Amino acid sequence: MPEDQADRPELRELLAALAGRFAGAVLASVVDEGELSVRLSKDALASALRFLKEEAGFNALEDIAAFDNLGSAAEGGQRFTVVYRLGKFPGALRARVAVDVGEGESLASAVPLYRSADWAEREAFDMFGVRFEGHPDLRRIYMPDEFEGHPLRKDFPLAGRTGGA
Amino acid sequence: MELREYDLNMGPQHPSTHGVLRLKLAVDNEVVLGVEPVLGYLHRGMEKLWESLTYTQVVPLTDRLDYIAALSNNLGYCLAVEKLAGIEVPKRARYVRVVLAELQRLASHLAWLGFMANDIGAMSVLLYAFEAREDVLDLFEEYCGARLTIHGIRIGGAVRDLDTPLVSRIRAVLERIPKRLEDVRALLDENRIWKERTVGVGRIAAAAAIDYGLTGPGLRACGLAWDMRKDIPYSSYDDFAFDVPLGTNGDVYDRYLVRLEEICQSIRIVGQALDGLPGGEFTAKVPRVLKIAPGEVFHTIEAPKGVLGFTVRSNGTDKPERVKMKSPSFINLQALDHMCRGNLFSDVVGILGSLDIVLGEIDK
Amino acid sequence: MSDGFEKAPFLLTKADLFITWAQKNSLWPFGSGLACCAIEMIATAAARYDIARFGMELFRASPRQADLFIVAGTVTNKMAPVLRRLWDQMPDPKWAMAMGNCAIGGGPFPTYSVLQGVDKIIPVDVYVAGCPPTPQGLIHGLMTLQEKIARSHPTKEILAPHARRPS
Amino acid sequence: MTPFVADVLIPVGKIVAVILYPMVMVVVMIWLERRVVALMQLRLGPNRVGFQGLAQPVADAVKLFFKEDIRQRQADKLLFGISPVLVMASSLLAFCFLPLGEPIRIGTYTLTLWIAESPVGLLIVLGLSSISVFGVIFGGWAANSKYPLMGALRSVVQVLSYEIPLGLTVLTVAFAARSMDLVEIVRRQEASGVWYGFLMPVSFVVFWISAVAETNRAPFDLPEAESELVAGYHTEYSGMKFAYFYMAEYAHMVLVSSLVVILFFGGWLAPFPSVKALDFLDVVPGFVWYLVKLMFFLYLYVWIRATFPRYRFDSLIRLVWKWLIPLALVNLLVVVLVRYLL
Repeated sequence: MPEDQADRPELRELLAALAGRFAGAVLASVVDEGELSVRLSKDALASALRFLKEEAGFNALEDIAAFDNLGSAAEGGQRFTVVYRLGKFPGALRARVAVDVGEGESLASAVPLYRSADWAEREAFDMFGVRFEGHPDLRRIYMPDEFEGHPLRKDFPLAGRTGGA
Repeated sequence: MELREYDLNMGPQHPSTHGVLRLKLAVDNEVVLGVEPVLGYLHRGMEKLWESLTYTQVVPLTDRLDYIAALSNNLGYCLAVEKLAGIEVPKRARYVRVVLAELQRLASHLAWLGFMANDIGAMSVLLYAFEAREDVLDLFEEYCGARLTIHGIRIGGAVRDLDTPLVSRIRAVLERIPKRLEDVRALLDENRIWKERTVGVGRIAAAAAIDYGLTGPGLRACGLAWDMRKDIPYSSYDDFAFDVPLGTNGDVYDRYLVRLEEICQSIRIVGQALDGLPGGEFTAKVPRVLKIAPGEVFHTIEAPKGVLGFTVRSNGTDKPERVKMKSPSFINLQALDHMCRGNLFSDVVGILGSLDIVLGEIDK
Repeated sequence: MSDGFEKAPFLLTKADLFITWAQKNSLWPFGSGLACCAIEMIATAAARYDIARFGMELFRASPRQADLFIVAGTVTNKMAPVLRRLWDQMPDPKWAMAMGNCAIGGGPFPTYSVLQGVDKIIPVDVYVAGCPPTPQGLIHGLMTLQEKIARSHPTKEILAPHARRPS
Repeated sequence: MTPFVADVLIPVGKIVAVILYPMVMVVVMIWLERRVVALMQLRLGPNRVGFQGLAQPVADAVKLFFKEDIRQRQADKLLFGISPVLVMASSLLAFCFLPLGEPIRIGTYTLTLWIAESPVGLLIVLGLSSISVFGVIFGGWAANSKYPLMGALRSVVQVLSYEIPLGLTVLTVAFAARSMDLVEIVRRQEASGVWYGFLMPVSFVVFWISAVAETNRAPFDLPEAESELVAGYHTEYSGMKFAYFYMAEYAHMVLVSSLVVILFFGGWLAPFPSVKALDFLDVVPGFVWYLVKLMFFLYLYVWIRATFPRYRFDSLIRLVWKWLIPLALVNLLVVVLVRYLL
């Protein structure tokens, strides 16, 4: 893994611009190993994503990974962390946007910005119960519709509540 | 009596949905108005299972994700864990991994060729492609005893060294495959019926492809040269000279040509890797019980289906706290609805074949 | 099973032999694969291992025309009712084969969404172990199924349909 | 030759022969297709059952005979039952009009190698072969589920639109031979010394393409495209009803191939009738030549199936309306002009 991404300075001033624009919302940000990683508060998510897409040129949303912080050292004290992995093509730059969200709260959906967020958000909802406002069709994607509970939460038993029939 | 469209169900059991995918089609007299894939019929709860296994126990399960390209999943996961744990993989191990990964791409593209041709009606091509693929599977069987769920790449390196008889047999197979490919290309490339079924069908523009998150041959068929092996090289891919085949208008025919060209490039890479095989260890020393300090990593590789990414978060114990897989087929399948609109019902089969999806990877 | 021959009248045993010979040699598998084992099933039907020699290469896409249901892959809870419906749509006499550890007993997936063994929903005749079983293993399973069919007594079922196997 | 033998035994014998002949041809055709397609695809094909797999079709038929015959509740009982019979009967009936060889003279009685010889034999055979379309429509409709219905609709449009070029090309042969009687056509080819296939190659090619499409085979097998419509119009059929559809398809293939042989390649004539030096070929009975040519065309069917991908529905229809029908019309015009100007 080549460590010295030549474009690090570009990420640095991008970071400065981001910190400037969303002063209050950026909780922590660092550039390491050629990846800009930012931790945002919940309500700044939509505008930050719009900024990253339109101005910073991150035109591809590669992945949305949700984490359940139950039991582990919850950084923001919230139950879930949702991480957006953005990619820039051409130039192959990477950005990681992490957002903490509580049990019942919901996030702004990224579908108006990136079409590829559609199913990723449905999967996060199905597996963790994180709701996304503005999602065109937020339903379960893997489990049958009448399934109750969210499997990937830490408190959900591996073999399932009905004993994995 | 007013004409109304009716919805057709290409159910979880259908000869050409490549496994248990269900497509809800809104069809108006064979013209497709909309496609809504229904997933979950092969959801085995992989990510939940991974949280209760140690890092090394997870590797054989990654074989069962994209079961047509098992070695690529192993490579993706092992690279992510090695980056997280800071394990340095020796140069020979990286070369052995490149040889295995590119042979796996060969086998995966040949399986795709067989399935897609069979869906569009040319059933003999399925047999020719599978016969060529059997040669590659024999290599894997000789390498580590398994044909499909190979589990040949482990954390730190590979399971066995490439000894000279195996290397000579690999070279022999690499000579035979282009000849078989000639038969298939002679049968299909300029075939009027084949071109009628594929040219201009399932077209997607470059900008829409990026917006849908399309990766792999599907994206390269639109003319965008995004290949992880070139853009963010891993496992010493930058030591090898190969070019990235590109299409022009992103339809089924271009995806077909791009993948066939990728087969030739993979053969080139394996040849170069075997020529430059350095000496030294084929695997790094990895402690039996691997404990990794808390941290998180996201690492992507160029799997045959597209960009395969693994997010691994560790919590200091020997079990990962969370392993999230970014599956290329899962993202590529979202573009199916966009590609199928306006085409005929029998094109849905061809477009689905050209997307080269595997249900194990979609449903996890 | 051989005791059945003494009691059955001579004509029926000869009819049995002929009918089972026909059923044994023209087993049309049902073309539905679930997961990794399906790829090995197709490889078995492909050129090198070629079950066409036994007359089994006609993978019927519709359950109505299939005799043998090879459950090749992991049966999830969401897929189980569909599988059961496909099994019911198949005309008698029909046989089922659990191919691979997932179909036999859940395989490496003791999770919330996997049915731990397909014999919980359909009666299985032959279990083929392996993950996935090699084509040679599958052909061995098919041959054992052929022997099982050769020993069965279809005339008894035709003459006394109420004595049907509990499906 | 007592009248009893002449009036009873021989006709009964001929009727049994005409029923057995297509059945044997179907069995041979099933075996031939599975073996030849397999050998073209680097595999062996059935060779375990009986000698080199010859008993394979018998095993299939017996197994299908003992299968349970499922008829769903929502199916239309009458049509569901009738359609396989319609498809099968129309094919078998047409075999009565096909002349298989030169009439054999036994003492005073001449044994004609066909059941019926009628001045409009050609018309009857074409009419019968299009009756099987009804079977397909009723079958697809009666099953009352989406895929068979789509298969049936596709089959209707395909068969009807391919009947037009078929009819036109058959007209050219009728003009050339000045009669619709199949026996007369063969005799006329023998008299003129050249087979119509070489005299009018265009009409042979158009006839052959529409014949392949008529029997829903090879690149035109859309109505039963496994990869799209599960199993096309006979998705809901099982057991013996499905066996009827399965055998009727082959019987229809044999029927249409024998039509090609009779109309364009001189039925039971030895090859090169006009070349005097090859007269020694006549020692071989006509029936054998007829079978050899028939086998060639059946082999061609299988060959096409193994190589070509499947047409899409609209390109299939465009092919017939934009290419085959105009070509057939022009060809008919040319033949008529040549016929009457010479």
